[in-house]
Amino acid sequence: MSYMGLIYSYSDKENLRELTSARALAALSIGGKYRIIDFVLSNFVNSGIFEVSVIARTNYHSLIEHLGSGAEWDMSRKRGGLRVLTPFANKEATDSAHIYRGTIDALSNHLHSIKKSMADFVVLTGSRILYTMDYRSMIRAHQDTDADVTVAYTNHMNGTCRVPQGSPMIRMDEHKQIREVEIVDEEQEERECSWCIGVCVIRKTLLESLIADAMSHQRYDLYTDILQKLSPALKVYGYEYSGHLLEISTISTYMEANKAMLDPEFSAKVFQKTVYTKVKDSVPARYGPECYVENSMIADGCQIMGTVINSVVSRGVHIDKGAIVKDSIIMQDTEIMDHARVEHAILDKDVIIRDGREVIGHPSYPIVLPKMSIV
Amino acid sequence: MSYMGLIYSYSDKENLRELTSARALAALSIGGKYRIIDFVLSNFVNSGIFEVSVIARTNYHSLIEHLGSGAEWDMSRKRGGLRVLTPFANKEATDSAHIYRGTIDALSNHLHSIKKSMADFVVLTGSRILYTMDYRSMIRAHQDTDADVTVAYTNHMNGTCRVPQGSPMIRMDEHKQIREVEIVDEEQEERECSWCIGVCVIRKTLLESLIADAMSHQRYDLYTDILQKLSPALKVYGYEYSGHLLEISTISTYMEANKAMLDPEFSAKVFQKTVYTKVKDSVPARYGPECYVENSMIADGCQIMGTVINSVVSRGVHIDKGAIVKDSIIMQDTEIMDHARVEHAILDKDVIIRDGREVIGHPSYPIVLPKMSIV
Amino acid sequence: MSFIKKKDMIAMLLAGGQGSRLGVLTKDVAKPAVPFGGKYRIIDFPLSNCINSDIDTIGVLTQYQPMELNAYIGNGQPWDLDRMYGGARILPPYVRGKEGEWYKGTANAIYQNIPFIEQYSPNYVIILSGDHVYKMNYRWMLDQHMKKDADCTIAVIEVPMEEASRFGVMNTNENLRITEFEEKPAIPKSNLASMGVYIFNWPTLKEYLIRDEEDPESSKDFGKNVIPAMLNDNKRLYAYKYLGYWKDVGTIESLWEANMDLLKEKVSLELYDPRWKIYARNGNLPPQYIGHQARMRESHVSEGCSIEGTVENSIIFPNVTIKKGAVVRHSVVMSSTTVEENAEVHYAIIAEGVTVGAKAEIGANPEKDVIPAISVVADRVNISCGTRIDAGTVVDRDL
Amino acid sequence: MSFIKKKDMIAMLLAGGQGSRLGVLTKDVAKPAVPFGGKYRIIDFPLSNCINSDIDTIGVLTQYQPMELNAYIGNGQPWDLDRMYGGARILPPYVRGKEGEWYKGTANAIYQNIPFIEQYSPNYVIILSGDHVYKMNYRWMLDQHMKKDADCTIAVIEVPMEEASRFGVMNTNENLRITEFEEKPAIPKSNLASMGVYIFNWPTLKEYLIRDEEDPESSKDFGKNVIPAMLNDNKRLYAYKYLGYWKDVGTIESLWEANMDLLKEKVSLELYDPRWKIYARNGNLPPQYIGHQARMRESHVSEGCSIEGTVENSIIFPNVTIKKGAVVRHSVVMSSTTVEENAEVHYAIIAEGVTVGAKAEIGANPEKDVIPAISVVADRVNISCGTRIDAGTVVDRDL
Repeated sequence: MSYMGLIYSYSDKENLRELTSARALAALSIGGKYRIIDFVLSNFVNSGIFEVSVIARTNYHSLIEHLGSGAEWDMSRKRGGLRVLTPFANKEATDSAHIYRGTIDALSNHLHSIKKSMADFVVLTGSRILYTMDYRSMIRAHQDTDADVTVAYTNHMNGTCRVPQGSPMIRMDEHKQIREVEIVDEEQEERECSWCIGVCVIRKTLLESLIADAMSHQRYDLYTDILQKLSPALKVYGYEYSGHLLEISTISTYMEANKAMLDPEFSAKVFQKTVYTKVKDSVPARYGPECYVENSMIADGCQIMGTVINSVVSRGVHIDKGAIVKDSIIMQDTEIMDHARVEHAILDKDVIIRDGREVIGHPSYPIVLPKMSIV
Repeated sequence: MSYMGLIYSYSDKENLRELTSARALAALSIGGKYRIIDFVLSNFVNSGIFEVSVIARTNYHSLIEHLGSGAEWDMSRKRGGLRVLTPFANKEATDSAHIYRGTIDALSNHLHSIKKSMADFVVLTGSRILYTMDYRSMIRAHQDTDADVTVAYTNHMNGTCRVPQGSPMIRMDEHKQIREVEIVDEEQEERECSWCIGVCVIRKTLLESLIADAMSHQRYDLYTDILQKLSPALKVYGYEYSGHLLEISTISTYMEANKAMLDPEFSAKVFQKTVYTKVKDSVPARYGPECYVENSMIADGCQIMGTVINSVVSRGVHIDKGAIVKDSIIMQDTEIMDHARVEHAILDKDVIIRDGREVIGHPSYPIVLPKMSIV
Repeated sequence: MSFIKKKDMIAMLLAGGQGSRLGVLTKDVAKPAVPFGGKYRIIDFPLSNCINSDIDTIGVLTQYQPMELNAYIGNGQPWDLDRMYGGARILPPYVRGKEGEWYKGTANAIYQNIPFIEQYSPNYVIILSGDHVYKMNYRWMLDQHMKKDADCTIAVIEVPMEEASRFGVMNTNENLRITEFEEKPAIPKSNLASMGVYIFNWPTLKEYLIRDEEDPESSKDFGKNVIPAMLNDNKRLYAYKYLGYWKDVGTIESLWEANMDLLKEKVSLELYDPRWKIYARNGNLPPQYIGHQARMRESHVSEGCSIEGTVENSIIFPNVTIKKGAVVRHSVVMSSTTVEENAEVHYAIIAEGVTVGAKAEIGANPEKDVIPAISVVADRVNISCGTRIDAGTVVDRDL
Repeated sequence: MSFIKKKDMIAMLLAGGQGSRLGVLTKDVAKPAVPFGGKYRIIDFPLSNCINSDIDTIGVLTQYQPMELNAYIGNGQPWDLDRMYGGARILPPYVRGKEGEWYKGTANAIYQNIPFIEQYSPNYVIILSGDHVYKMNYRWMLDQHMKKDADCTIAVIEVPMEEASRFGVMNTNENLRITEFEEKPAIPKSNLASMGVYIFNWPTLKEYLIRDEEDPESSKDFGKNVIPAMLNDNKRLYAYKYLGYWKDVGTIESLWEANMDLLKEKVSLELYDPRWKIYARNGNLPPQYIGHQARMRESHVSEGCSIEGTVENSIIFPNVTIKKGAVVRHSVVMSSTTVEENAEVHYAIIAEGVTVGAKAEIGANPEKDVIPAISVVADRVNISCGTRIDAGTVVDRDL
């Protein structure tokens, strides 16, 4: 038995403002040294699955740049390995967000490539909800129940009963066969509710025929058009995931997700298995004679001369003397110069905050500074 | 001193009908087991240049697929290595051929990536004209003359005086400094004429400023807008290339180029240095009990049961019993079934010619069957 | 901080064999590096079997003439074994403590590399040899091993009863449990011959290796010492019946035969299987060129060849030149050899880089179906124009 | 058919050193594998120098405890040395002919690997050792070598005259041509000390290696035999003056000092240079977490660390945990070590995987600018709660 992974590198359900206007969601920085896709890819690596295709939609430059040859995930291979599937140029799309009419349409665009794989089963996952899963257990459950499709669900979000917007809620019978799928577009609090985290397992040949079939019936979305409408005809089973979750669809959930990693207990869960990312060969972080650092994550290559509190600081960031960074996310190679002040802000890559300048947001509405901004 | 290569994977001056409608020129099969880009890339490998960016325009799927991680060219590297530069999605292009307004516009689209490189010099090359060159000699000439730009030219095409259409013709002074550039859009016979083969060397910092400058003056093409117009201001020198050439811009020149390789003497020149390509791990070619093969190139993985004369047969092709293939190019994994007949034809990948069918073109107008055709 | 990851099963490939029965063909290379089948070397088979069986960590134990193998395996990339963790790793013997120790036997070779194996803390270790040509899914063997809850599983192949005495023979009960192991028995009780492929539970094997090492009487060999010791202790040893093609290409005749087997209409060893590719290091050569007067018959020809003469029932390796009027029949011609005009080669193995001069004749060209003794020409030998070499002759210097 | 390509210059890295003056730190690893600078090992320096100097083929000669180095170097990918042709290749000694031979000296080590070098038919071979911390562009040295039309160029560094007698000393004329080479002279005539970095024209070196091997009197050493023999024959030997930072981290004190050098305001060995990165194998750890009560001062801290205590003037390797109230000052703490609550570590080198129990005290905390003797705690030692360890003590077992 062999398996392949398919990762959607984008989500229709995110609004991350400037952060994803020029990059795919999956290429967004998180946790100081990672990109979102690192967590998903590492799930595959740690499950022994080394054949993964990443479905790109638009603005996949930084994604391609980050993934490179796939060597960092040990996926630079002749058999299988990592590949990015870019949309065919002749797609008749007017605006870029509608290049694919749905998750299934995206697959149909790459049917040829999917067919060429020798894998028996496909693990499909999104990149808006992050989790740590050994897909082998899920595949085993899939085989044990002899299901057509197995969908991962959870009953709670890190102990809360928040259901992220657009997450399909499901009702199952006592054998965990899914009887009903409901999709609610807004975020909600829902007690005793099972909702899908965006992972499913399916036999590749079945996926191929579902795609062909769906396209001829103009069904473009996996959850709404196939699982919801066809669940009576197909044997769709649920597979419970009860671990931690990180959901990234808005600026505030993005901020939350980063801050969650500052909790050593939560962080231990997130990093219980190795998370691989692109190696930058930076030097260890350097702390100066007058720095002050409290409850923060600091990545390699940083120079901390000033103060950092409750923040996540990515690789190669310089925080100069007297500068203060609080409750913020600072992305790669950004420089906060002497006595500058940054609070409740998200600073994208290569931003420069000049001497003494202040960038201060509000907890409820963090300021976002796009790539290469100079303040 | 370090160097980087930039390869244009397309040409505005080609008309290869169905052969390049769904793939970049650089991804076109040639010589039985190669793609055009293999020859250009191998020039870089053999010149010890392992940092190469390939500029893609449209339909770059097969190119990306072929290049993979770059490992086959030993370019799967952390420092430098091979990368494909795809156009940014937000280019305001109406039709795909006009994504870039010229060779310089294409570079400006990727200026950020060019700037990031640590190379001192850039070697720019197209993929419509193939040659075997050690770029190090050209770079040495460039440094010796203290030129701003050095352009490779030739005085003859494999001994003939054909000048391929659109090739800039140049006039130089006695020091080889270029004084005039003339571009003629049609192919012509021209005695004692020096014309450019599409290769130039330039200091990276100069290239960067030329790009910035050109864009603000709406100069989009390297030869017409920069070298032609600025040659009085810049020190542009010629560098003579006197080796073999293969030019591929029409179906008939494509046919010629393939057939040229059947001449052992010419072929020895083409393969004097190793040409690297994607390894397919196919088995040796198998010859059956009743085959007849004459003056043909046969790639690995072929099964030859029938007759092959004056043809180039790519990897994994089956030519069944009694089938006859004459004066043709047969691409990868195509099958010519029992007693079928193929003459003066170009059969793309995965074509099937059924039992006894005939596909017969004329020397002056070879038939082209697109990918996956079934006759 | 460890830079190594746990692996379920790793392979240890004994590639130290001198292959002395191959004579001049193994003068400068170990047996696993001997070329086979037009583009392969013998070691390509176990290496490809491993990667196709999803075993990505292989210790290659070399001893005799390791440089050629070392260069051939290189970074492992051709077999997809260039892995961040694991991959193919050459393991020559090394200095421990004050004095060096060479591998004393197959078991000692593994014993010396216990630290290498321990790095991956595998549950299972599969021991392979680099001497045989076969395609085998080691995972299926592991499945049986796990199902039987075995301590050790030994792959066996049924051989004709009369030949069984040349092999290590397993006597099993009806459940395939091994009751007795006899090394080359005079009167074999079974026809299940060991293929030299063993799966062990690593903790058990480790224990026996250490114990065997301490025994001064032991010859430190799996077949002679470790397996009998385990049987003696009533450990659970099972045979795994392999049904495919398997050939020990240990002699000139068997090497020639195995090559000829590939040419048969009904091929017993199918190399053309996209799901089970046999990988090999590639020489980056252009496609072969078949000239104006060539005559090709039932042959396999590799890249970079230039054929102007006649090739019949032969296996031609890469970069071979066969000139006008030359004839090659029922032969194996290895890389970069040139057969000059009007030379003839019949029933021969011609090694790499040989020149067969014009009008030279090698071997006999008998009536059909009579196979004469095989002639052999060693690496880089020049046979001058018009020389005649009889059938069965081994040429190891210029003539 | 050869699978190897010609290379202009290849490197041979002598990584066999036991580094016995480093005591417990080299009990289980060779000196080149000793950790340095927060995330590196000593061997990262010559390896990174090579790749940054565009030398992509490196034979790494191991002897003593090669497994750790073997696992660390792996496929060479972290140094961009996972090449189809060339790359980093571990070269332990191997069997030739009937009996095995171990490396008898530095020259013999290269002699035994002549076939490896010959595969690449290089014009030049650079001999390096895995014992020093420095950044050097070997191309510049090659440029001088070529300009001087030298047979051999030896990199030298100026040392204080009074220390010169500890080194191999070059006496040169005004053109840098070496007139005399003295190994540890009592009264040195020059202060140009050999760095153990040699560039040779390969054909010349090969000739001398073969000649040296045949000399039963020779101790098969570059400094003692090969260089003097070449000088004797009036070959063209030149010194190449290296002006940067170079440190033999061969003792506990020098290792500690070299680490502390990195913390100086004006750093003598700048590791942060995007054009000359020092590469190292990466442990895939998350960023470091600095807790609520941490106090950080003039220190370098690596990935995966969790710091809740005080860290001053120290180099902290990956995955180190420093708990509440603990204090680490003027120390080097290697990977995966834990310093429990309220423990104190002063002027110490703590090796990998150590546990310093709560309230334990290691080393002295003297007045400023007085450097006490450095304490050392060996790999995986547990120091129990409240234990006091005096300055300069070496702890190699649980206390």
